[in-house]
Amino acid sequence: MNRVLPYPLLTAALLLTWLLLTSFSPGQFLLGAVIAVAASRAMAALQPSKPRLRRWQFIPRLAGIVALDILRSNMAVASIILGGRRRDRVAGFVAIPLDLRDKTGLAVLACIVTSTPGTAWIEYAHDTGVLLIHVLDLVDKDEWIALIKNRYEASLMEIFE
Amino acid sequence: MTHAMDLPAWAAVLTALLVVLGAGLTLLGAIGTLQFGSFFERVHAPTLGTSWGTGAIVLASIVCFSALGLRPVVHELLIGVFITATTPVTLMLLARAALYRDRTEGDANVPPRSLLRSPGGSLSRDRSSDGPGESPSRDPQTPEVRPMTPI
Amino acid sequence: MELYTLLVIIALPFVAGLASILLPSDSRTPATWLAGATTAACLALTLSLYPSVHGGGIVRHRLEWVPSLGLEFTLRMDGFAWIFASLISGIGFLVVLYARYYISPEDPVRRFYFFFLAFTGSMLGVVLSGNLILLVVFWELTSIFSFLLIGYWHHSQAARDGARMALTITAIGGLALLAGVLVVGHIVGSYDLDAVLAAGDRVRRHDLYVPALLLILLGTFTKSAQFPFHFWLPNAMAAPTPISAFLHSATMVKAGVFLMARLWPVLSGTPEWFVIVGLAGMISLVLGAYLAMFQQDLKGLLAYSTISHLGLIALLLSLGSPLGLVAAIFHMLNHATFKASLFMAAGIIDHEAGTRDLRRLSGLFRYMPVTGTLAMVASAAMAGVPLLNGFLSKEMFFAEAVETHADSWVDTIAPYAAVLGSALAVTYSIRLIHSIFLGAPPPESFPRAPHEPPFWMRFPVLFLVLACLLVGIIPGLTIGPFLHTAVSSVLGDATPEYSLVVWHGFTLPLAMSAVALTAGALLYLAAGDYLERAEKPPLFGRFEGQRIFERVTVAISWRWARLVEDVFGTRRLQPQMRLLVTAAIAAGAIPLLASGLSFGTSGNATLDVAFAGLWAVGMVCAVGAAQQAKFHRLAALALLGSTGLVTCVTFVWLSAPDLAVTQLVVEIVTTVLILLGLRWLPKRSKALLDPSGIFDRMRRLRDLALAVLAGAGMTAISYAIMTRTRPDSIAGFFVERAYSEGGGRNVVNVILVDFRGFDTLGEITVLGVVALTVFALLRRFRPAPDSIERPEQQRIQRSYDEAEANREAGATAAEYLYVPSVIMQWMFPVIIVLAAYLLLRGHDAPGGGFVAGVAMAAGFILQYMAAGTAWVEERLRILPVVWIGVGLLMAALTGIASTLFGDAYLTSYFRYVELPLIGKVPFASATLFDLGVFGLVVGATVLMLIAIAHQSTRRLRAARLEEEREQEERQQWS
Amino acid sequence: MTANILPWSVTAAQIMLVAAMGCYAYRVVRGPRAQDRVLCLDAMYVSAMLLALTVGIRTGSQVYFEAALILAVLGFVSSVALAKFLMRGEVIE
Amino acid sequence: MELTLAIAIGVLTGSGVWLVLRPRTYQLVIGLSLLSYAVNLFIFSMGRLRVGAAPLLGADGTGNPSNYADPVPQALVLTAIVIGFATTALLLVVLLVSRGLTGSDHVDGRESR
Amino acid sequence: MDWTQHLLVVPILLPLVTGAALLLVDETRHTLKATVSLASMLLLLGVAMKLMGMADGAPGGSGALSSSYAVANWPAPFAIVLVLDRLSALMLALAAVIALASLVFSLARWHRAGPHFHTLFQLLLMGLGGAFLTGDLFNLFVFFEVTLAASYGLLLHGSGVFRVRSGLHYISINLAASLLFLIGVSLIYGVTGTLNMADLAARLPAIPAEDRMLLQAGAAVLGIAFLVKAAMWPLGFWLPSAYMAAAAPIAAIFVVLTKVGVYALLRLSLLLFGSPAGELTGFGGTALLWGGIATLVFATSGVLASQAMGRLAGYSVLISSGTLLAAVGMGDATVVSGALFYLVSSTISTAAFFMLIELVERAREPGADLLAVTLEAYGEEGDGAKEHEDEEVGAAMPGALAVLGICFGCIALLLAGLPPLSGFIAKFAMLTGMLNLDGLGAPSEIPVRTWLLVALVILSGLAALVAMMRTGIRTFWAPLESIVPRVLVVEVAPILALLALCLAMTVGGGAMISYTDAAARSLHDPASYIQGVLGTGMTGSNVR
Ligand code: NA
Ligand code: NA
Repeated sequence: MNRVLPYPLLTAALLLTWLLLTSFSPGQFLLGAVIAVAASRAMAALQPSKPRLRRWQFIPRLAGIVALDILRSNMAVASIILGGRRRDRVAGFVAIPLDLRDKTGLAVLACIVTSTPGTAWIEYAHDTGVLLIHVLDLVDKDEWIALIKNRYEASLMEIFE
Repeated sequence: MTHAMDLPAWAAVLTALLVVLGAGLTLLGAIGTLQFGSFFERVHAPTLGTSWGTGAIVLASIVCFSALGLRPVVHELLIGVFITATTPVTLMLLARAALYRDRTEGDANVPPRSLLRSPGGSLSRDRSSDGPGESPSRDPQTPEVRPMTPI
Repeated sequence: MELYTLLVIIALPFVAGLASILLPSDSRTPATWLAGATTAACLALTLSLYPSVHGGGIVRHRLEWVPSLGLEFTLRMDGFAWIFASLISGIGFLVVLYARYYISPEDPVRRFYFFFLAFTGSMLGVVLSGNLILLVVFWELTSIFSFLLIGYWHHSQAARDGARMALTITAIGGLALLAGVLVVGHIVGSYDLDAVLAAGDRVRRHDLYVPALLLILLGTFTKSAQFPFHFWLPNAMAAPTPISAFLHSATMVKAGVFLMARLWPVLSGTPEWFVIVGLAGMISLVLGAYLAMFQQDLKGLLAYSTISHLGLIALLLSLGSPLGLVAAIFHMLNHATFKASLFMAAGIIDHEAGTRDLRRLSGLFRYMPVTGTLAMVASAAMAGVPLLNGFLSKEMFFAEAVETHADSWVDTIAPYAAVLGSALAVTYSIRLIHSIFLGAPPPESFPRAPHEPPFWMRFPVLFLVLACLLVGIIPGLTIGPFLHTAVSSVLGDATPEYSLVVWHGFTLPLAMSAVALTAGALLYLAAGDYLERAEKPPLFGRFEGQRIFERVTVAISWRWARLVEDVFGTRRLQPQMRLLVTAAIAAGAIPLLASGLSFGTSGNATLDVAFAGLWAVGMVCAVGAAQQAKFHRLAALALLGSTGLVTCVTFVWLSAPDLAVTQLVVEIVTTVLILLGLRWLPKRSKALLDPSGIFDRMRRLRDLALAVLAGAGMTAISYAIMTRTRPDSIAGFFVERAYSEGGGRNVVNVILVDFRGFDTLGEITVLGVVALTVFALLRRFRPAPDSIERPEQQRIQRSYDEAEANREAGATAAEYLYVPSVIMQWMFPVIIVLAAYLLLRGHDAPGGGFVAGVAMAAGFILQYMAAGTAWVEERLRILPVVWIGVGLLMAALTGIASTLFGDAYLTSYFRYVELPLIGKVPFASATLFDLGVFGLVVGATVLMLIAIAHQSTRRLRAARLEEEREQEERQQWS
Repeated sequence: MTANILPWSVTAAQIMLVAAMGCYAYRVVRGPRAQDRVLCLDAMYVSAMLLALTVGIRTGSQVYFEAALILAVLGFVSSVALAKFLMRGEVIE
Repeated sequence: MELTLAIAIGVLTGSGVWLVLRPRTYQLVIGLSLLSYAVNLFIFSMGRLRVGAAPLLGADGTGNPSNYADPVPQALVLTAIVIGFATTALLLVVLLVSRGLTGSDHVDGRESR
Repeated sequence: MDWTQHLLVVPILLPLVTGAALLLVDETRHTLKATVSLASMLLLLGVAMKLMGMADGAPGGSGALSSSYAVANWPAPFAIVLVLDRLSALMLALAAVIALASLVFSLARWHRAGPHFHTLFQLLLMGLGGAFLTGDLFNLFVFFEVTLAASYGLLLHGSGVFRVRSGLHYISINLAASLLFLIGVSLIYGVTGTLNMADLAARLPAIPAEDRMLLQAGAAVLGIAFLVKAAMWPLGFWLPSAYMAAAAPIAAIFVVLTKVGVYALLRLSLLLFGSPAGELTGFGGTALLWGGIATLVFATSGVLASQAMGRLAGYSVLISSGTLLAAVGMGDATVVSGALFYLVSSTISTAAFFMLIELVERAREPGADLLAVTLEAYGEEGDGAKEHEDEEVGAAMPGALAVLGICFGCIALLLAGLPPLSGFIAKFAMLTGMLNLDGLGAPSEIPVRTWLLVALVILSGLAALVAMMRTGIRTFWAPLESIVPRVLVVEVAPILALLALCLAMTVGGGAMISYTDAAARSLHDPASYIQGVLGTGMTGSNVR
């Protein structure tokens, strides 16, 4: 199984992509399956670190949280831009020591941080596990550390580790 | 725009709202890039467009075509997914490059390398040092214009 | 039988010449036999035709060559041609006999006889041509083979120079002759000699007569070494003496006067002919004789004498009187006889005494009395002494010179010039005899001990001298009938009464002869010693033709040519680009300005604000790119990308989704490509920052003006088209049949893979070829010294790693890419699926093989960027060249399949296939074609990108080797 | 009113998106940092993608979906290359 | 719309022409790329401009040609894009090799004067 | 469908398939690659000859078109059609002959000088075949590009500073020219709505007056693109350097490339602006004539000013171009017939020249050129040298050098247009045509420009002779210590074969001229071409 379907979840996702792109018909299912298997085997050739998805049922919850957070941040940043330089706003860097080590988890965290307006992923040292982010409107750095660690890192560690 | 007639009113209104919302957010982000004084601030601005700016317009498209075709059309979601997945790559690399450049030039406003090497280090404030008045010589193409101070 | 005789006469020398090349290299005797037999055969064949030409008959042989152009291989022998053919082959035979003893065994004999025989054949061709173009062909051949003969001893600078000069002059003449003949052909409407000879009146009355005359005379004068083209002839004396004897007596130079006589009925008799030919002849006559007196080289003396005698013949021809022509032809024969014998005698002297220098030769008579006697007789003939043939023709010459032919000053001075020239001829003839044979032997001995040559070497001289005597004494019995045949063949009914006898009574010509003889002898008595010592002729000493010729040729063919090349040409790219742009603007503008451009009214007149804004952005980016490209390469690249993006949106906007996607993927790959190259470009240097002077600013202004003009032109034209109504176009056909007959809903894609699949086949070939070229070029790439070093960023980032003890090299780089590379790798399968989607949907939706291929390639590139070349290539073996080959074959062979069914190449098949479970599936053979496209594009794009990317690793390898070597050296020295 | 709301709003959205592109273009032209240029180029790709989607809505046609999809999936490749060039001085090592 | 595009074509052409007359190889590459855009748009414009009329046939596959944008210029532009891409790549590599061999990025391989 | 019909596509497909298949053969298997390549080339030559026979045997006399072939089986004005007539068959055969010679020559060493030589070479031929056969304007562009792309690769084959530098110029200029090509073609499409040449010609007379200047502008811009390829002054300065830089067999096949530009000009100017074109008749002819004259003047100077043999050969190509352009510009069937003969003859001889140059220069030291030419041209040799040289009388010439010398001499005659080789017939045919536009014997006024052209054609030959003589004497006669060149049979044989062909063209001049006469006459009869493409053949019958 492992040699034929090295990444079953990936294959499924790709097949879903294919079906979304074309149509949900038996023919497309067959064709999409063939292509998805081929693509995952190509991926296997590259041998990236295999993610261990332990509890994928947490994913929708995280997604919902993130979507809402992003929406809130959107408004916040929009108001900053609309407000111009009237309000005294301080931007700054925050260093966050992370416990998450899974590469894929980190990548997802990067997506979350980046997609959230107002925070930017700047630098991550994988030997020490320290993440440097830039915050547009920095009031309290500990609040940010707590936000990242409790709200996202914890969920991600549940999913990936 | 012949098809606009075919659209149910609720869908038309919803689509219109979403489209304007997405475009507005994107425009705001773009204005942000003009407004913000430093690169690290400017990094934040386009994410308005890549997050809900994209999201709203993708939703608008889904609503519009689903209503037109009378069956759910959701493949636009893929666009949202891929935008979310790919945007960070560029931003991470750019931020890293900017950080590296500032550090080599001895800019005190960016945290030093040592910060990450020792967990729980201090952080510094960004005082918008690189405003638009700066010379364009900070492109890596002209390193000889500004002498390097290797660490 | 008689017909083929002419052909054999011409062909035999060429065939024999080629045969002589095939002989073994040491075959002097066989080659001589071959050449001798050939010339003898030619002579015999010619003689055998005498009965046919005797009574004014003409032998013709006509072969078709290029009939539509009036070029026929027509051979034509009349009396005149007959006598010349006899002369050529007869003297040719004697020269072969002579050369047998003259040419040394060390010389390349085969080459000698090949050139000689070919030259003989060409010369026979000149006299036997019945078509003027054919005559020109043989004429040029004589130039070429005489060039080779003169340059026979090519290790000698003199031979090379002489040959070069002879060919240059005679080739100029030959080409002029060609032009002249073309004009004559235009006038007459035929190049056939008979037709031309019959059209004399028409030619002379024609507006183009003078140009034709000038051109033809340019040809004959150069060939016959007439003033002012005489100077090549003395330089041609670097040829072996048998060659000189042949070229300068009976052949080469005679071709010129032969042709003047041949065309005499057509061209002569006009004032132009009289003045030009007469003047040139007269000057050549006197000047040649004058210069001959002062020569210290025996062959030089004979050469100038030849010029003089040719001048005499030309003067005779110029007169336009039939008797003049008779005299001219007669003197041609006489001159050939005595001059050939004199050249051969000169060769014997040179051969036996080892020198030809008149100052070093003296008293030779006692060593070689027989040769001496013969030379004396021949000289006497040359001087025009009675009882020798030269006397007879000279008498005729005097007789004609005193006649009045045209009332002009040339006519008036002709007799005086004639006497003067003859007197000088007497002087140099006496000098020749006296200086060589008489007096005491020189104090220092000759280079070789002189003695009589072998009998057979002397025989040709003897034979010719006897001929001089016989003709001189009994002309009527010897040459008379033949001369008459020749003359009457030229003149026809106009042949005059003339008598060939030694004694005409006391006449004015006799008196002139006497005066010339006496004056010449007295002149020698008075100035003989001076002549012996003179370094250069006085008066005309500085008039050195050779020097002038060299100067002129260097000026025209070298300095002027270089000047023209420099002024009107360039080897720099910028001016070429500027010219190209200017030409294009002019080409587009001239028709528009000439007729006035009008705009139409069709099209969407409303202003779309968003679209206008989009292009405001696009134009800012384009101008920005233009402005930044010099100093901010990366900025320019980003701006170029932005412009491309705007273009891409435009395609979306204006109903061209296929273009949009294609533009987009190409845009992406191009950006990566240029970025890959950016690393190897030099740092910008301060020195280039500012355009320095006013000229630079002017130049920039001019370029700006060109740019604005080009832009304005494109705007005007495109606007004019866009506002016009669409013409009835071929597009409708495609839209109507794309689905019903092509099996695809995406009309553009159906056009690409079916309707115009041939274009696509070519287009992907271009891509494949370019990829292969890039690959080949980069295999030999070596970076400039200043880009071998690692980029600055990498050096600094490495220094971080080196600063910390427990960090290995490259850790910082790895850290930077730690998270981004994860996402980049996860995108790989996604891109594969996307590529598959684009490929398979292409026939019905935007996409297709090309886009899919580039997308796939982008996926590969992403992996290279994420993890580096080595890492990827450890895991993926891509083999791009195989992809290219297979893709191309697939695309090509899909099309070939249809030919097996009898249909045209690339005919596509399309049907729905009913599959269980799946249902109706469209199947078009064009999809297979598109698959080929896909394969090729993946291969080509990856090959190009990877080839450039590989340079970095090669550079690293090279740098490492360099470091190691340096270290070794350091160790060695320490 | 509802019949017109969609055309008008889509037109307005397009104008806004184009204005956004204009802002980004300003940064691509002026910098000041090379990073700014690349950042804004990347943002322009997204805006262009959104523009493609609005064209699709405006014309009621799905045929522009592929263009938007490719922009979304591959648009980042060139910006990544530019960013990596800035970071490492070389795109592929 | 027509005027906008016409002016855009002109500006792209002008920028491109300006660059191809410059002495640096890099300017040449960028210039030729800009010219390619200009020419592609020009070819495209020869089919006249249509909004919302992409030449993709409906489900039944029949079409009235007047309802669709002219597909022929689009096909031509596609070919031109591909060929332009190939030749740009080639020119780029040649200029790299030239730079490597001559040490200069001048179009003549050496600085003028 | 008659199988011979398929032969029309073979000159394109055969090289394509061979080239693609050779990519799958390992680079180290030189012999296999060479064998396949050579076999394919022989086959191609055979097909080209057969096509020439088919074209010449066309029914219905001079004007009729041999055959056309609708690729992908779509009817003529809509899809791409291949058209065979005497001209295209002649060009194909010429290309095949030169290609075969070059290929054989390259087998001595060049085909191993870089990767994928045979593929590039085959694909170049594919491009040439397509360019000569296609009847579609845009398809012509595509095949031009195939040809050019392959030529870029081949020009750079073997790399090196000079090659790369002149390659950069060559590529840049041709890229710019390709853009002009596109502008021209699309503009023509925008006005007329068609790309098929015959259809275009048929539609031209009906173009409304207010659109005519746009069409003219398009045609003129297109013409500029062709003129760049044909290297007309002042658009052809890239040529001498590029051809000089290319490896010998490459330069030889490149000689055909300039003729593609001439071919396109000839084909299109006579088809589109021939007699039935109404207001547009004769468009551009004057420009071609004067451009050709300017090219001739410049190239003549260039030939004289050249020191290196390669550059001399390059300028000879320019002379040939200038002559042909001017002849095309005269627009007369007799002149064009002569020009076609000249085209073949000059192409063969220059190609042979390029190959010979390598063999000759192999034996010479670098720098000898410069020294010798300055010395001899300025007559500055010392007398001492003269004396010394005189003693070396009669040294035997080594056999190889003699063969090379003979070849050189023949080429000099060909370039100069001197008898007995075909160069003379070619020039004579052109000149006699120019002077007798209405046929030999028909009285006609000869304008000054014709005289000028006649003079230039003759003088350019003289210049070639002078330059060749200077070079030849320096190379073969001057007693510089020359090493006996090491020459292989595969290198000399193609040169000799090409020269033999020239000799054959002299002897068989009549047959050849009657072929070119017929070709020229049919070029001047566009109506039959149009009818042949649009009206008859397999195109009409096979519409699905
Ligand atoms: Na963010
Ligand atoms: Na003496």
